[in-house]
Amino acid sequence: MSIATVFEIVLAAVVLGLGVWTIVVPETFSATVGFVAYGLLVALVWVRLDAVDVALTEAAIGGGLGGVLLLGAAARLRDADLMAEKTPGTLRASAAALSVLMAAALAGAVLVLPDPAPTLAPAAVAKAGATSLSNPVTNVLMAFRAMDTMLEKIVLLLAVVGVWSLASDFAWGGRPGPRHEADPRGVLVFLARLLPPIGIVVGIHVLWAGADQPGGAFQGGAILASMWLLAIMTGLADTPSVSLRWIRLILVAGPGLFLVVGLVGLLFDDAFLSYPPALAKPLILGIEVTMTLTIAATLGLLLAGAPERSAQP
Amino acid sequence: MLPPAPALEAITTPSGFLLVPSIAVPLTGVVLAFVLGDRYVRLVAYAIIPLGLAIAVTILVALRQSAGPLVYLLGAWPPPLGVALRADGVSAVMLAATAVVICAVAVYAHADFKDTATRAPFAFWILLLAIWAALDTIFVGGDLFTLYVALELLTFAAVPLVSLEGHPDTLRAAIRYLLFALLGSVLYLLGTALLYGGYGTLDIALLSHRIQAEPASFLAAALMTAGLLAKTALFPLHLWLPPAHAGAPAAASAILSGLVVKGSFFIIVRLWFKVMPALPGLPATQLLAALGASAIIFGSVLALRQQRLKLLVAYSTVAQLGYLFLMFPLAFEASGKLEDGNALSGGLLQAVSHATAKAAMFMAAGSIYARLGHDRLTDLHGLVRTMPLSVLAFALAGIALVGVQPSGASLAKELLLRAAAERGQWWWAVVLEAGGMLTAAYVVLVLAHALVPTDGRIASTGPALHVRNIAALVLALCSLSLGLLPWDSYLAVSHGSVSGFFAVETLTKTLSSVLGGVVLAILIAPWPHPDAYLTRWKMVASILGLFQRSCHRSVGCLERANHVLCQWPAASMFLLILALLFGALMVGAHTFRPG
Amino acid sequence: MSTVTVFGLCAAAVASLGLYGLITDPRPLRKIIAFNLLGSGVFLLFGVVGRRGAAAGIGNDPVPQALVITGIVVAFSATALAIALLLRLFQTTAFLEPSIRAAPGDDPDRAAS
Amino acid sequence: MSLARDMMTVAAVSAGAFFFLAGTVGLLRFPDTLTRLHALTKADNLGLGLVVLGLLPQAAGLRDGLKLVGIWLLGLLAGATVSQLIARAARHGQLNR
Repeated sequence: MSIATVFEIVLAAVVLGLGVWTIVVPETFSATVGFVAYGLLVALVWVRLDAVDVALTEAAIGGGLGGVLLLGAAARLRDADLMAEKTPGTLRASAAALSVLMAAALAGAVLVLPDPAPTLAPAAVAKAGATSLSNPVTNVLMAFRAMDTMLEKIVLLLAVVGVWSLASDFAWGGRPGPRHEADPRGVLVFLARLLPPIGIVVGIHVLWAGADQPGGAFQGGAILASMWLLAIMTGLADTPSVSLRWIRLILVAGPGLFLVVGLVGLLFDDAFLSYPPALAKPLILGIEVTMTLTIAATLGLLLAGAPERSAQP
Repeated sequence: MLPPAPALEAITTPSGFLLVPSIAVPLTGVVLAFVLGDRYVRLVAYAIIPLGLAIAVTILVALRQSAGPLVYLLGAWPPPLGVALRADGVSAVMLAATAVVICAVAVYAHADFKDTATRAPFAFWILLLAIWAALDTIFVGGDLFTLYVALELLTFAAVPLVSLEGHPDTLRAAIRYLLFALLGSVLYLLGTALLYGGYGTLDIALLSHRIQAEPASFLAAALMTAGLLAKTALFPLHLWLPPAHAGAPAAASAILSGLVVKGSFFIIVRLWFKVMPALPGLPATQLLAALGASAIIFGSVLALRQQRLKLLVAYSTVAQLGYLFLMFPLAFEASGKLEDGNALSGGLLQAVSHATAKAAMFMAAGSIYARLGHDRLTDLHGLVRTMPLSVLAFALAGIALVGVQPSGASLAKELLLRAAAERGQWWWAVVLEAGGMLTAAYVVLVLAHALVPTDGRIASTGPALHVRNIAALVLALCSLSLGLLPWDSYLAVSHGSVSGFFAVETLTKTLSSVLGGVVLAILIAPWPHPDAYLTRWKMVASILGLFQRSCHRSVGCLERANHVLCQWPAASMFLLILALLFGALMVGAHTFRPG
Repeated sequence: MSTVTVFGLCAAAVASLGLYGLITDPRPLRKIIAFNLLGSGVFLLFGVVGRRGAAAGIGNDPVPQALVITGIVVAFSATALAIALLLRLFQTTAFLEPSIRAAPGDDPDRAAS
Repeated sequence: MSLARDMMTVAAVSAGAFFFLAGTVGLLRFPDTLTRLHALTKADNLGLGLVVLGLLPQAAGLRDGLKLVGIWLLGLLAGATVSQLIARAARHGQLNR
């Protein structure tokens, strides 16, 4: 057994252990902390699986922003836990038995998958010339399966609509989430002044690198969103009220541009969502830049929550 | 060696481009409505909806003139790397039905969701358009992962509609709906991962050529089916449906009950008939239909026991969804495959006629609620004098659901009965007839309450809106006349054998199911009921009372069982059990195949 | 044991852990966390499938990678929507039943120790 | 030359790993929030610094090296901020024990 395999087994065991802890620990707050740690380690697993793009996404969105979301909810819901009754032991035992059965079936099915495995990697590499981007994952996301990516942007937009629809009637059109205040001379405010310039540069770099190396709109957008959130949480910035035209424009810019480019392709080129080879790279990068902005704003607003305060302070 | 895919599937057909706007136009509406915001959302919706209807009609026409299905390769990338859109007759019918129901709902919702700067209209119109886009993607999507994203789009659009009123009860219903739907879609996604691992593609046409009877594909089929059943709320996975559909505003309920549950149902049909017709085997189809039969019994009986009209209609949806699954064993050919034929056409017709009729029912119920400020069944006496049009719309929709000629349901029933006779599976014919009787029972129950004369007039709190009633009426009439349409260019329907209208035989059949329904309604429903009118025949009343008591006892058992099934742990465990059961049955059918 | 086997087993186990939590835990927030765990297991399975399909100089088939990235974003949106619903429910019911209070000692630091 | 580089890497990364281990043990074993923080920040900053130091000779070029140093600095910044916040919360008695 090589050192790499031993490392992988240890990593898998720790990941599993954290997963178990997340499920069984009685306090919800601890479970969220466990989940964040789990998310960071899973990002390592993705690196071991040679999927660095996914590792970045998992770390930024799965573990990072998802963790912030869960932690915030756990803090606000702290007393709600007390209302729940415990599931009876027999039910838990049978659920455990079923889950184990399911795990066995899944593991069995994965282990007997055919060899050599079918793959689209050669096809994706062969067609990469059409877009002149050399990151195959970006190619799949932006060209070959652009439809899924566009629909998923609409999913994000609908999540925003869904979250906003939970506002109480008097707060409609107001600012999402509570107003945060922090000691202006405190260390958090210091961080919030120091970090965003760096974070924004890193976010843009990750977006830009996405054309040829791991990275892209999601990962860059998540970093930008976290910078914005830092400013919001320290009170340096406030969430914009949801009735503002510009914030709505930013939120739909990504899917909107995608749709427009798609329709232009339908009218003047081969097909919906096709790019003329000469313009493919600038077009895709243009969509990606817009999408990064949209993703950053969407993720930030999803974390901020439903409108709670009227627009005037 | 894998057999090559047929050449026809891999190129864009001449009118294939029509499939793009069927998705892109509602999506454009979503984006525009979001940007323009509060004051213009309804305007945007009213601009988009006729356009969408026109596209659906154009697709119907184009498909009639085209030799095979319409195919469109997105970005001109052929599968497996790219994603294709495909529309056959079945898709076209569903597209058109969706467009019609959305139009009617939009007219109905005109007054409820006015252009004012409040959140409800903003959310409602955007979500309506989003549901439309998601459904159209499901109907024409040719790739299992695109279908997954579309399913999630559908869920994300449907859940906020449930909680639009913002009461704690509706919020609870929405959370439960969201979590159960997410569980379902994760299982579906798990299935797609296994399929990709096995065959290197998620394209439906390519998969259908490559798929083999292997452990991974069995498990994938079982997981995906179970997950989709959870989203369709087939018994015993219906825990989320009644509170969600009864709690939403009426216009939203019409969409949720009429259309949204059909999305996941349609993917099951695609999966079983298109992707893996040879995989399920007869036992699995029988299990599916058995669940459907239980849904009919539980849903109908519980509908009869409800005190509120909207809950009654919601439980009726549980029952009618069961109806949709009776076609699976009937479509199982001697070749060991599920094949297009009378059974599939019957099932889809059922889906379409339920979509229209149920939407109309919810609209009528919503009008009643809006006018009276409540929907307690026992306080609806004399309603027919106050709101004749709403009661008429409800009655027509009910008649269409029961399957009175020439409704779509009657044609569907006819086709299914014929398939049952061909296959020699008489027991499903019995279920079909009993189902009609049970449907008749709760329709009669509501109508009886509405028609009972009272001394006092019903106090109405809300305004009377004729537009609403007309929308509901049109939809109900639509459902009632579906049997007259020329289906044969889209579905496999052989017209000649459909018996003529108003023949003595069909009349007696209809009459007998309605009479049976009346008896069931008297026996099962908890109303303080026409006993009063029977005092002249004391003997009859006492015998009736005897039957009634024994009926109530068994119904009580049913209700308790339902209560247990509607607990979260029980329902989610049933989901897993069903997945494992489907897997085992499929494996068993292939292991012990004769010869 | 190869990378694929180790992480394939890990993915199956994580997914079923998520299933167990989602079924048995009565607290909605814990259900949401369990759902995230379940989703993460499914994504890992995709990753394993992609890793098996390493070819043409790419260590992991790009198509499953792209699917997972889309899936992660969808799962995040689902979490956000579910939590917003939950917070709103908590607000409305807390308003109705002011008697619900935090118990002493229910505290993050104690929880972490 | 490359042997010397590898040896430096092994030595520095091992030392870094040791500090991480010590910090983690401290986190688990120390009695209260402040001592735990003490164990964590000291060990983590030093541990991360040593790991980065060990990786520097392996970096492909100046840009990669600068990125590594950047990671260390960002780690320091985040660690320092968070421990400040936790310590302040502990002093104000928002955390018990």
